[in-house]
Amino acid sequence: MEYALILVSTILVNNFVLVKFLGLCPFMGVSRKVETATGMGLATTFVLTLSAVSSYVINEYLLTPLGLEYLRTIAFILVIAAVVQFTEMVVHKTSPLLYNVLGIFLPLITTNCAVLGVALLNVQEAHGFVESALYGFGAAIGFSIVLILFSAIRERIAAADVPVPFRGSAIAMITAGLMSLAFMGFYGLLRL
Amino acid sequence: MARLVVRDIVITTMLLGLFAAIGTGVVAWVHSGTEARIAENRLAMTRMRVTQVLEGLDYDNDPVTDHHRVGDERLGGHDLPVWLARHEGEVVGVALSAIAPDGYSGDIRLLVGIDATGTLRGVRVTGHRETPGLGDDIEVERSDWIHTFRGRSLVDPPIELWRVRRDGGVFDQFTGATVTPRAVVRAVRNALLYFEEHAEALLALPPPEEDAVLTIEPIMPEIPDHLAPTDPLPEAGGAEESTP
Amino acid sequence: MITSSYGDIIREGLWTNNPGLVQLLGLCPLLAISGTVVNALGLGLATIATLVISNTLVSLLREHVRPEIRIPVYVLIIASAVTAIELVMNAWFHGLFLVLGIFIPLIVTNCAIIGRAEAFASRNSVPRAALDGLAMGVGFTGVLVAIGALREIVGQGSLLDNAHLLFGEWGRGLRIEIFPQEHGFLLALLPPGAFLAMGLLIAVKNLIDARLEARPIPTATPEPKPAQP
Amino acid sequence: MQLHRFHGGLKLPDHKAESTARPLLTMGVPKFLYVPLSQHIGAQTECVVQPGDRVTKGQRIGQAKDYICANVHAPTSGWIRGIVDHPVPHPSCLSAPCIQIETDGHDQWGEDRMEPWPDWRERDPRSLRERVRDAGIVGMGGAAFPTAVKLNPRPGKRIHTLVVNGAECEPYISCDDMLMRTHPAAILEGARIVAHMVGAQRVLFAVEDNKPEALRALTDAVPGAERDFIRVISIPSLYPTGGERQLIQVLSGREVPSAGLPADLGMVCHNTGTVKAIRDAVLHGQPLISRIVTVTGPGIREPRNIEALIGTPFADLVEAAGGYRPRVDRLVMGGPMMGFAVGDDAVPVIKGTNCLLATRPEDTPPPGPVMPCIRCGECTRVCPANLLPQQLYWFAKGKDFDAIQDYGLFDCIECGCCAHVCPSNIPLVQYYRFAKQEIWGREKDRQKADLARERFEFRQERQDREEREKAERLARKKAALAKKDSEPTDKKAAIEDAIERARAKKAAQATEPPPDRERADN
Amino acid sequence: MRFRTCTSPHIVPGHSVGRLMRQVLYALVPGTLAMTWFFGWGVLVNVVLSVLFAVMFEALMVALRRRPVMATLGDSSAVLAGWLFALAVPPLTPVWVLLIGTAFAIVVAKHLYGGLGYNPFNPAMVGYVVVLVSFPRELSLWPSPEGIMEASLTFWQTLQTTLTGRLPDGMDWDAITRASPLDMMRDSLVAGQTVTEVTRSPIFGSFSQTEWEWAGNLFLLGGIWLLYRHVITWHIPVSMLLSLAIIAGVFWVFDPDQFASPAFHVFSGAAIIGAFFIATDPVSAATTPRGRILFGVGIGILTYVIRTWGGYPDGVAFAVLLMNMVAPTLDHYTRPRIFGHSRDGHG
Amino acid sequence: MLNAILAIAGLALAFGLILGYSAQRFRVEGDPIADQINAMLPQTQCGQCSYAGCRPYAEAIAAGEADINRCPPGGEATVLALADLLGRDPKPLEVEEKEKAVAVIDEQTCIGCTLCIQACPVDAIVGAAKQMHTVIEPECTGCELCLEPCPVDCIEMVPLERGLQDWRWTQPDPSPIEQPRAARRKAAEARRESA
Ligand SMILES: Cc1cc2nc3c(=O)[nH]c(=O)nc-3n(C[C@H](O)[C@H](O)[C@H](O)COP(=O)(O)O)c2cc1C
Ligand SMILES: Cc1cc2nc3c(=O)[nH]c(=O)nc-3n(C[C@H](O)[C@H](O)[C@H](O)COP(=O)(O)O)c2cc1C
Ligand SMILES: Cc1cc2nc3c(=O)[nH]c(=O)nc-3n(C[C@H](O)[C@H](O)[C@H](O)COP(=O)(O)O)c2cc1C
Ligand SMILES: Cc1cc2nc3c(=O)[nH]c(=O)nc-3n(C[C@H](O)[C@H](O)[C@H](O)CO)c2cc1C
Ligand code: SF4
Ligand code: SF4
Ligand code: SF4
Ligand code: SF4
Ligand code: FES
Repeated sequence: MEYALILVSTILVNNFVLVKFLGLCPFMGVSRKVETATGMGLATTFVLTLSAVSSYVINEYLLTPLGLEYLRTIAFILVIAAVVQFTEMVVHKTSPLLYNVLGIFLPLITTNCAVLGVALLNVQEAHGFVESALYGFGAAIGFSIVLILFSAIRERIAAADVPVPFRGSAIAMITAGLMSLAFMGFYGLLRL
Repeated sequence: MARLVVRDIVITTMLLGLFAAIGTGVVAWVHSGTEARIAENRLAMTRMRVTQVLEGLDYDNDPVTDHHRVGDERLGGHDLPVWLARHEGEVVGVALSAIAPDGYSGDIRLLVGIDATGTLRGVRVTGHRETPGLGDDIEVERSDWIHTFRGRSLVDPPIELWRVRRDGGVFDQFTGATVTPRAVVRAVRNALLYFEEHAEALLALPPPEEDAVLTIEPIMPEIPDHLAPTDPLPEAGGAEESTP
Repeated sequence: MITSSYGDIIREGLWTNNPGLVQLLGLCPLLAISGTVVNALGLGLATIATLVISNTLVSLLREHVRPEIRIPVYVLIIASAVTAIELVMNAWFHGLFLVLGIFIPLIVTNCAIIGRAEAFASRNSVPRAALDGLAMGVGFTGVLVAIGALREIVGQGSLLDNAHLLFGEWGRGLRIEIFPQEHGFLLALLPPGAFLAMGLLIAVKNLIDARLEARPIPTATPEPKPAQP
Repeated sequence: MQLHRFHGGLKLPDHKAESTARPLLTMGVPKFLYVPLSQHIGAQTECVVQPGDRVTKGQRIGQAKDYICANVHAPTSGWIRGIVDHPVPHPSCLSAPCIQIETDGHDQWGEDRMEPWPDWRERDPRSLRERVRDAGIVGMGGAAFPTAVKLNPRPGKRIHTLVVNGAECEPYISCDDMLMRTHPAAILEGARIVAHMVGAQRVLFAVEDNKPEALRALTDAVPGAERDFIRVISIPSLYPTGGERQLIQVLSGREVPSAGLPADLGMVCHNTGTVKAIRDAVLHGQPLISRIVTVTGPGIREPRNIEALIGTPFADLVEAAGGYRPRVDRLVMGGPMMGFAVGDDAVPVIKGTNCLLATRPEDTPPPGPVMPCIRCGECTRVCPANLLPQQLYWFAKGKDFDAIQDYGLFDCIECGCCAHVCPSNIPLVQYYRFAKQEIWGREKDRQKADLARERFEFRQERQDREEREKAERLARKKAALAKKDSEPTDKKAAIEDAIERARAKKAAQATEPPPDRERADN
Repeated sequence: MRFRTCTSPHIVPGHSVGRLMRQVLYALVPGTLAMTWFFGWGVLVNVVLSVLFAVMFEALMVALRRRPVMATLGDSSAVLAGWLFALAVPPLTPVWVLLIGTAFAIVVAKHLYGGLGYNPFNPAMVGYVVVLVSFPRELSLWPSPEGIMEASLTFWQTLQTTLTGRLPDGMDWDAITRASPLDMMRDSLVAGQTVTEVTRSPIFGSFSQTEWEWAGNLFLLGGIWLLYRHVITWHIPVSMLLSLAIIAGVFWVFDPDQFASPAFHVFSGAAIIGAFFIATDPVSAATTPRGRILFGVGIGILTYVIRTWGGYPDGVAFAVLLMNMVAPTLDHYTRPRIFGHSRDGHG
Repeated sequence: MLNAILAIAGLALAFGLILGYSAQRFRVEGDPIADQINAMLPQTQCGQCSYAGCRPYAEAIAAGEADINRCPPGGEATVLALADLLGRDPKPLEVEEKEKAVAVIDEQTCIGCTLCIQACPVDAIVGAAKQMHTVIEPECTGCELCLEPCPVDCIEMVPLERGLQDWRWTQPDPSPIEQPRAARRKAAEARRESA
């Protein structure tokens, strides 16, 4: 039950993108096409879960025992960068098909705040191993869902008669704002 | 498969290691220079809050280092921190953490300052999820409502008037929002009742051992929790302690 | 890459290729920390410092980094700088540190920073890189503060609220009240308000650009960069 | 027989009584005929007569030079006056090459008239198909697709059912109705011939239930012994039930695969007019030189059906139908749903002309202003192809041609149902036509670009090679002619190089000094 | 003789967007009158002012974009958006709240996207949600139905209240307002009461007996008329109400003390008007038949979830916006099987 | 402090090892993006994009140095396709789209200098020195590169003829309420003229 709550909370109530403001750059940048958005979502889900778990391990078995909490940021980002780069190289070599689908997004993920954010929030909320993994996974699913929905809306807006100054990123921002407004409906859900 | 050039691998590895060592070195050096101040800052924030709810009380200890954990139905939770203010070793006031479970959208966390006579010295909301713009008038930053508790006790007003006006009590509700104030009033009343019941035990709590330093990891506000949270006070259970 | 003049670098950072409005990078802090001017300014300053430091260092080291560890090294440099800044803020601007919260460590992943390291600093000389960092940082902070001001005024009717967090006790006097807080338009402070304010700002920039372009004097506009590094 | 239904469709007021009230009229021979060389889907025919030639009725004047193409014959006897650019019935209002025939009024057949084959049952399908091809028969149901092609067996596909399409679902049109009422036996004979040709064991003759006379005439004409072989079926009137794919679904409940043909289901579908034309060609050796045209609409004084020669100007037909009413401003070839407005009534009747519809402004008031699509979904409800017309429109407007194909643009049969129900009055079908042609055009451009790239790369390679060769040659030359000191200028060198290359290619050319610049400057 | 050329089809069916919208307006009349009857003049004042503002903003935006103003206003969609917005907010809402709400509805949600037909979100609901989250105090003051109200306002008093945001002297908000049934249900359940206890309150009645339910019934009537006139299709209203009833039924059977009955959910708050008038907004809803069913089901479920566990008493507006967000994706994945294509979508 | 340095440096060493190894183990060559872009360009090889042909322009786009809206022969369609491929915002073309045309050599004037042959990037001109030249129409891409070198200006660009077979439906006008007033007036005038 508690695990289910973590998922519901990260996907809907505290959606990373629309409520917590994490991972916005890829959210705006890779949402012009549903297909690309789906690829980005998949890639992020993979990396996010993996890095949530690895940073948990690093934190629990390296930093905390040594009393080096203040080095968390450095250690985590190092983990993330390495995971991302490694994944990219492996995918690139082993499956050109998968690389075509996911590969081009991988470098963007290092700089996705959500990834580091999840690692840091896991520590802050004192999540255990499973919780950390679920938190990362839920965050990534929440990210992917809104990314895909957003890209479908943007595809539609692309043919709309938007006033000139608002064409492009401005109307995309407004749309994200209205999506975030809709997500206000989940405010107060799960009285945690 | 490409032929592996071991030299390249070693160089890569060493380079990365070198950068890491230098970077960490610099950070560690900065850390050593700021460590003490940061620790002090943490205490100061907590101290400020406790001081606020014990306003006007004359004490000579540092309540931040003088804390215990208590739990009770009436306080709405277990393992809640309580800070003690002492004058010449005698407890003259306590800052109790309390939780109102029946807010409009979940728990409302309070810090209730009560002096030894059972009179309220101050109340602050330290965490809630009430509707912005409606229920959040209980925050001291948004309205003065919370100050109406100052100086009150279980006899002022009498216990049956410890309700909001709509329910026949003396405390104001907000137009359009009764639930939130109702919950807060009830929680404060319960905290007073708890204090009355446990006054002896609370007032007799021993001072901390010499080296018991309280280091509370400040909770990093996750995000501007809709309205940027300005309250750094640790939530019950969320605090980390190194006290034995 | 063609080396651009110092003037160009400044113009790019502040306007034509502004990280916030044009490149759409660093959006998370831009939207999360723009509830008030003071928060915005605080984070902006930290970001400027990080950008200048990281750009300078990356430019210094650009010859010695191999491609396979390029990103980890940049990230390390940035992370070290950010952690140092974080510690300093924690020590001397504790109140602000608490308000900015997780977004200080998250400067590390501010796409604008690594983006500049990749796109500019790793290909340019140290003074250029440093200037670029400064210009980008100031451009970023400008947008941050603009959104902050907009949201603060509309949302709570004040400007420079909580200035003491940044400027010390004397800062309390800086607060300007435009109308009482309870008349504020709450939406501006809520997450949707951040997005809407940003959208509005981009539209205003587009409008200004269109006006500038419509003017008869033809100004050579530099090549816009792709939105993602 | 169990009937099925297709998705969507529209119930439209049929307006057929106006034109069926008067009997069929056979028009006389007009003074001039304009026979377009391209009356069908596919390549243009090649003109095989010269201006001044005399032609006899049924003489081949246009020769098919491609597989998907149809011969053109002289509708009557007379003289060729020219191969002229004349307005043709086409939505573009453009002119196209037409054979202008001045008729002599004798309507005289020539010796080359095809031999009648009353014994068609003895002939093999192959020669019958040849006959259909020679006769220049194209589909008369609207698409004007060369019928011989459709009759060709496809490897691995056995035809078991011939569907004769007498639905005539569009409002106003009644030429098939008239044909069925007046020539039921001929049509049935045609159906037998076609069934023989394709080897079908069954003929389904589908007629909409709003044509009771035609139904009765046909039913009566089917001999009792043949009732199992030829079945006349009354189908509910619902536009566009006459569409080939829709009709097959109504009759069999099966859908013709998107990229496939009815033959994939063992069926073939022909229009009543086509079937009759085949019969005329086989039994009488008469090529397709005339057809029945419905001249109707609120803008016509005496709406009726007229049998007219191919090439007769529309104006003459209207004349024969009592002329225009005042204020007529729109003349449509085809029905109101799928037809197109022509710009001029000088255009001639072609093989695919089934109807002329004239309207006045008050009959077709300009629709309200075009509004943006409000996604009401009405179009989806009526689309017989089960498409999402609003999405197609959206993509056509945004020129997202990948998406529009993904959403099935090429399954659209351009029936116009969607545009008819659209509350926003969007000319939806026009968007689809535009998108289809744009996609074809782009495909063409892309092929051209690929060709250009090949040629460009080839040329670069060649230049590199020549560069190398030249360098070598130059080195050799220099060594040999070291004494020569005058350095040629760049330009001269370039020209010399060119010449050199030209020489390399055509060894026969002699070395010449560069062309005289002076003369060029004048 | 020469002729005008134009494209097929060549018969004119005689319908228009304006007519469509006006039919929806007619269908709203009975329900609106009923609400006026039960809740006082405030309802009518709201409608008139909001429509006025909405039309004004529409004209302003169109003029700013140098487009034909009259032709655009002729489609009546701004009137409809204003009207629906007015029905969503409580009577006696101050005029500036109406102004801000309609501004967001028309300017931000509609015209920044290009006006009629392009908005991905339901304008009226965007306007309502904006004012709901920004001015929760004003938006939670529902006057008690006339029957149990302690004092009632005349037309002029109503107008004055709306324009100034203050009640006439001697009146008190606490006296004339009262939580709506949904509010009441929510508050009381939070306070630990059971459903049966709550429903004993005077504003609760059994099926079709209270004022709230009467208003709902008349909107239902209008909705059925729209169905009959083919202005809307059955997919969205039916699937929304059915899914709301089913999910409510499941929880209700599970624990009737903690969860209100399906009838309560269907007939209170904005469920009926939402199902027939708001969720059916063609522009922002899904457009494929299957997509529409899923769209309705989504709204039904989300409405229940937000009502039961969320921070706002009525979830319809949020549910509609949330599903608006999903609609393009739904459309993408629920394309009907094209004629002649096999099941997996390709021929 | 030593702890800190050792811990992080150790981490970094580990990752460095992994990355250094995998960089070699998993090396891939080639830049498929440039190829994809090149496939979308019209291959007119006209250089109007300011690059020396389509391929260099494709490479410049792939490297992020050039914008996607600089190929006039490709027109709007190419810009849209590129925007799609690269996930960028489509932009209006820098120069106006030209009508498709082919070069025609005035055979009377031609002096047979062969200069145009050398200029033609796709070998669409045939002829020999001192003889008149002709353009192979289906192969001409309309790049206009042959115009300039001709010493007697005998080459002319002739718009491609549009017969019945090439006739295409145009995109319908947008709704009048979607057009600014000025555009509406212009459209109305055009209609009046054509009537
Ligand atoms: C959107 C919305 C949010 C609300 N938030 C709160 C809240 O946070 N606290 C509260 O006490 N009442 C809140 N209410 C009001 C309650 O639903 C309820 O109506 C009110 O508390 C009853 O008080 P009253 O009797 O003074 O009207 C809210 C109402 C709405 C419509
Ligand atoms: C481009 C094209 C190619 C066709 N090829 C064939 C074919 O190879 N064999 C065949 O039997 N019919 C072929 N047809 C004919 C169609 O099956 C169909 O009978 C004809 O298009 C008329 O159908 P309609 O009036 O319903 O549109 C072709 C039609 C078109 C337009
Ligand atoms: C929308 C639509 C409606 C049609 N209606 C008829 C019709 O009523 N009668 C008819 O014979 N053909 C109709 N056709 C043409 C048929 O699809 C098909 O092409 C024809 O029956 C094939 O016979 P043909 O090749 O002999 O013309 C229609 C086509 C379409 C696309
Ligand atoms: C059946 C129907 C329902 C509608 N519902 C709404 C609605 O809920 N909100 C709204 O703003 N407009 C509504 N409209 C009007 C119109 O579609 C709306 O203003 C567009 O969203 C504006 O582009 C409705 C129209 C129809 C035909
Ligand atoms: S009928 Fe017209 S307005 Fe309705 S969805 Fe189809 S195209 Fe759009
Ligand atoms: S014209 Fe095409 S899209 Fe429209 S209803 Fe007919 S088949 Fe469907
Ligand atoms: S402008 Fe276009 S066609 Fe011409 S060379 Fe450049 S890419 Fe090729
Ligand atoms: S003939 Fe001229 S215009 Fe045509 S491709 Fe060759 S050089 Fe270009
Ligand atoms: S700042 Fe770019 S993803 Fe957060």
